[in-house]
Amino acid sequence: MLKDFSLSINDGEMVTLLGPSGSGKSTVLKLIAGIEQLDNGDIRFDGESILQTEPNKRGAVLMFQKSYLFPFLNVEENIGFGLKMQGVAPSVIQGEVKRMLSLIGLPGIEKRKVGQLSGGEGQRVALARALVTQPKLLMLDEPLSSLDTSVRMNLQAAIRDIQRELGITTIFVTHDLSEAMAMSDRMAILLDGEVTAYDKPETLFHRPPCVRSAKFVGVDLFLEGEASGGWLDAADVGRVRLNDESKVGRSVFAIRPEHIRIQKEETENSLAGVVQSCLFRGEALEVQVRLGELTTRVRLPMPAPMFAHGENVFVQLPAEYLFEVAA
Amino acid sequence: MLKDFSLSINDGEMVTLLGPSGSGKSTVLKLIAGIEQLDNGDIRFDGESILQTEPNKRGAVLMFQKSYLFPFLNVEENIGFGLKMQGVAPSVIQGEVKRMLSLIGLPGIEKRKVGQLSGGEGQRVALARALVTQPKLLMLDEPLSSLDTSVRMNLQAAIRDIQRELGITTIFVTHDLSEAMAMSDRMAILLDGEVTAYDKPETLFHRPPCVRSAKFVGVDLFLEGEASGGWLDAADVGRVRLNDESKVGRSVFAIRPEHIRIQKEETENSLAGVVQSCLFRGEALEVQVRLGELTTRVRLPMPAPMFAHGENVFVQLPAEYLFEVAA
Amino acid sequence: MKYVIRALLYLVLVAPLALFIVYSFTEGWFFPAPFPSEWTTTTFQRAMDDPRTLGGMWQGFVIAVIVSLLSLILAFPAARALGLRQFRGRQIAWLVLFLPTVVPPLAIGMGLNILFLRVGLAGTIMGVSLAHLISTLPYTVFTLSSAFARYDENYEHQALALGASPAQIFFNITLRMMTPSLVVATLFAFLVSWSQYLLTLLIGGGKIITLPVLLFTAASGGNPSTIAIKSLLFILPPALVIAFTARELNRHGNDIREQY
Amino acid sequence: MKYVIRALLYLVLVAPLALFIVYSFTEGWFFPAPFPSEWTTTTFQRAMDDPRTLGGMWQGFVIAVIVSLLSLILAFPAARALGLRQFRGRQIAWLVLFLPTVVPPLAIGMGLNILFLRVGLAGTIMGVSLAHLISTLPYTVFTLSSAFARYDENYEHQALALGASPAQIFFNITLRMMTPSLVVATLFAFLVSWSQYLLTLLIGGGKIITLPVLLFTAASGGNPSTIAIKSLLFILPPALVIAFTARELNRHGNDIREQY
Repeated sequence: MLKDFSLSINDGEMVTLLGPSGSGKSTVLKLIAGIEQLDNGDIRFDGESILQTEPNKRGAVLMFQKSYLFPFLNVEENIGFGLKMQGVAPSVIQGEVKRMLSLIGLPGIEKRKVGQLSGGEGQRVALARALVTQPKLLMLDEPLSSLDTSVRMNLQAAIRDIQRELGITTIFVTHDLSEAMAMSDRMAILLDGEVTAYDKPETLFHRPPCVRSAKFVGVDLFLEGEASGGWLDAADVGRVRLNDESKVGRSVFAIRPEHIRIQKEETENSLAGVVQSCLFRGEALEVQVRLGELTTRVRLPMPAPMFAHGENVFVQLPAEYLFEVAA
Repeated sequence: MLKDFSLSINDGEMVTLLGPSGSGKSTVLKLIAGIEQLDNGDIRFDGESILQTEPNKRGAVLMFQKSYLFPFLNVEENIGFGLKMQGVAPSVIQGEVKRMLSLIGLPGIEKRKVGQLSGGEGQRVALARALVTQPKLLMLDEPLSSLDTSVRMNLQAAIRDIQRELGITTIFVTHDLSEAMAMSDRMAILLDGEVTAYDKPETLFHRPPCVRSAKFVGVDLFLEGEASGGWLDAADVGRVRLNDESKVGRSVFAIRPEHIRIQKEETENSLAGVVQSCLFRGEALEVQVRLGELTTRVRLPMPAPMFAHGENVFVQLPAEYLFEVAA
Repeated sequence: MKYVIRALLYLVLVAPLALFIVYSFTEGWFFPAPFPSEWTTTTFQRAMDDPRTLGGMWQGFVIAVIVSLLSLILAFPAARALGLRQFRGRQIAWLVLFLPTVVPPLAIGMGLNILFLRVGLAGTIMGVSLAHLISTLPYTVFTLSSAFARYDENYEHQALALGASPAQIFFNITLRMMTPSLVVATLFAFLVSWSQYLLTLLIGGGKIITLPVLLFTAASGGNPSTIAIKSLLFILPPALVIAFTARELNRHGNDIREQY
Repeated sequence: MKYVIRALLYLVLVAPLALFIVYSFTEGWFFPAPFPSEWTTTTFQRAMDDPRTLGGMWQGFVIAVIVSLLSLILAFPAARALGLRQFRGRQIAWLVLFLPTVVPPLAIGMGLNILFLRVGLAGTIMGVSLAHLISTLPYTVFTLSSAFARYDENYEHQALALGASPAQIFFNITLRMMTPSLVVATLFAFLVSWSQYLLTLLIGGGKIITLPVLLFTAASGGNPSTIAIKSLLFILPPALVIAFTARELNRHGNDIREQY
């Protein structure tokens, strides 16, 4: 499943693995947790391989989309489970559980039954249960995917805060770009078992290094052609001015949909196109425009005029927003 | 489940039912399709009640999140199923299937097995199967929820185009605000079995009529207080200037998170607050600010400076963006 | 390792059959001798000439076919209700259904016999078939209802919305979707009926003689060759039926696997 | 309507029991008479005085307990593999497991008897118990494996990541999660063993006498009171066990419902 996977994470850092379903994100976590076995390769904590360490001694805890709280234990017993298994004294456990419950913002629910918790509360308790054992590594496998939007957004902020406060090294797995950007110090894009990009969210969002990564962060328009003297000869659509005058040779340039403009008249770097569809998206208007052989999405900030299907327009690509990507 | 539900849809219109899980959205569709029975109330097509019509004669087709293509039939047999059941001649069916396949943009896959289709293709074929019987009403129950983002966005545009082209009356059910806004002529917000708002997407997004609807379209800040002479005395946060000078008495005003500004110095309509968290969301920066007892989300367009946890700021609420909502 | 397990399994399946075959065509193979001293078909001939042997096979087959058909007809709606619907008394329904596998068939058989004597069903093929239903229904209902528990009614809802009538839905969708489980359920019903000894003896009252009844009589007699021949005749049809449906079972491997 | 069905079900369950009780304590109740002419405890007394009656119950009970324990121990790992894992030969494993319910116990019993005579297990409680396993294992494996098919291993993975050792996981998580199914499986094993007639007779060879064996002998005799008393003694323990676990079954109603 995983092909060419290599990732190093700094101490106390929060890293997101972002990828579509089936890209192998969860497999990475299961390999680290020891639930699945590595065929070849190595996993190291602080430079030392953990492959020979028994899974329950690795100090890497896992949290899933479902909370997997033990249904026959109450909240306190669930959170204290890890400590109890390690033989910690009940009085110490009690104190730790109390501390954890106030950390996750749910003080006083020690005796609550697991079935009485809402989805969001369940995930908070599961987080407390994971953190109470003071693991070296926290791994979160789409922990918010089954929650409603508002609960989800609150928990995103809460998890980020707790992670920063405890300074715990964390791997967060998600398929949601917005969630990944909000949750990470660094973000790795995982496509077909391969890390195609690994950098700060801001960098990956605005300057993805390759076409595949760019597509995944929402870039839609790629111009391929011969560059020379500050111009790109894109076979499909025509000549486009570039900011970088030194660039020479075959290359691919891209632009984010929210940096593209639509206008009625031809100007520099404007390409003739036909509107395919025009969808209202609240904060933005999303217009599909066909440019010769290509089709691109354009996001116009609201307020913006609606465009009719089949309308002839010019699509303007500001030179300062065009960036190069590896093919 | 449904409490006070009443909705009228014009001929050829596309209406979205938007609501969180468990709000009763799917129940509406099942009642119309005759899969579930109505306790009391009525369902009328063109003014005539269909409650006495047998479910298979109602001319209302349904499409689900899963394609439910019959696994023992190929693509052609699946699309032709409805016509075959009605006794249409095989040669006619063949022609209709061909026409439908080109309509959904997948010509020539007649003999393909259902298991060989991708998720998006499966939904397109399911759409063709529904449309081939020329139903009076097309009902789509979260048909895109299990698809990856890019496929999903393409299909949104495709469904909208096909619906406009055929002029078929359509009810679309979703929990996703962005999808609902893109897909509908009018949009009904369904909360706890009740329609809390029913209007054009642009109107509902910018001027939701009541607090519950406003919360669902992403509004986070509600100021409640006594209005008089163009000012609102909000108990929680202080005095705020209003555009509407005629408003008098107890009222609630709201503002969308992307219309709020954050600044360092106090100005008119600015409230002192403390930054709780600051998350990067790609096109925008999402800042949680505590204002006395209230907490609000602020969306700042990028590029924007990051704010530190605990930073003291002033939150500015431009008077022109404050709008009144029913409590 | 996998091959070893597989080989062992085949050995377990094939070895007794081979032993029965050897015993059937030999005479005087006693313990310390490593190989049978003499091969012969006379015992086999004698067994086949006995009209009770073929008659028993025929009666057992007829009964098993009747039982299979009745089981399917009765089990299908019951399994659908148990697998798909949530209703009060569902657990009681399961309990009643499973009672026959748990309460001794001996007690049931004696009770039924009294009843059937009154209504004139004792000693008839129909009576024995009805009694067999008690043992086969739990299997068929169980098999079909676990398939129905995974059955998605939305396929039927789709067909309904597309204009199919209830009858069209039943034949075009429901039966097609349930085919693999129906095959397995029929197999179970047939084999359980074919192997029934106690109920056949009690209800048949000596008038309905099937192979298991003959086999039990032979077992008391003690001639190993006779026992072996009757066992062979007894085991061959189930083995053939299993082999015949194995392809079907394998083809629908995934469905079956999900079912259990 | 629901109440009618419910009343009918109880009638079906209770009526035979009542009939057995009446027959047990009367003498000379023959067909046309609407009520028994005479109530007596002498037949009951006589049956209880017969040492074979109590001895049969005790032996049957001991065997059923041994069989239940062995069934659980053997079925648990097998059910886990069958319910949770996908492996080649899985269908063959199911087939072998289900063979005993399909291939006649008669044939199996005779084969086992020959084997057990050689190794000295014939006519012993252990021998009979091992033979009973053939009938109980399919039930216990089936019950447990359908629970395992719905079992989510991530509960164990959670415990593992939280630092629990494999043994701690087994006792604190696995067993706790499986409790309802283990109760049902034990119940099945106990009852199937308690009701076994054919294998007990074949392997016991007249030395191991359990109630079903006595009941069958009595059935040949024909005194309705004796039959009724033995039937009563035979049916009461299963009835009590079912009643005793009914509460448990009901409490875990949802788990059980999901299971089937």
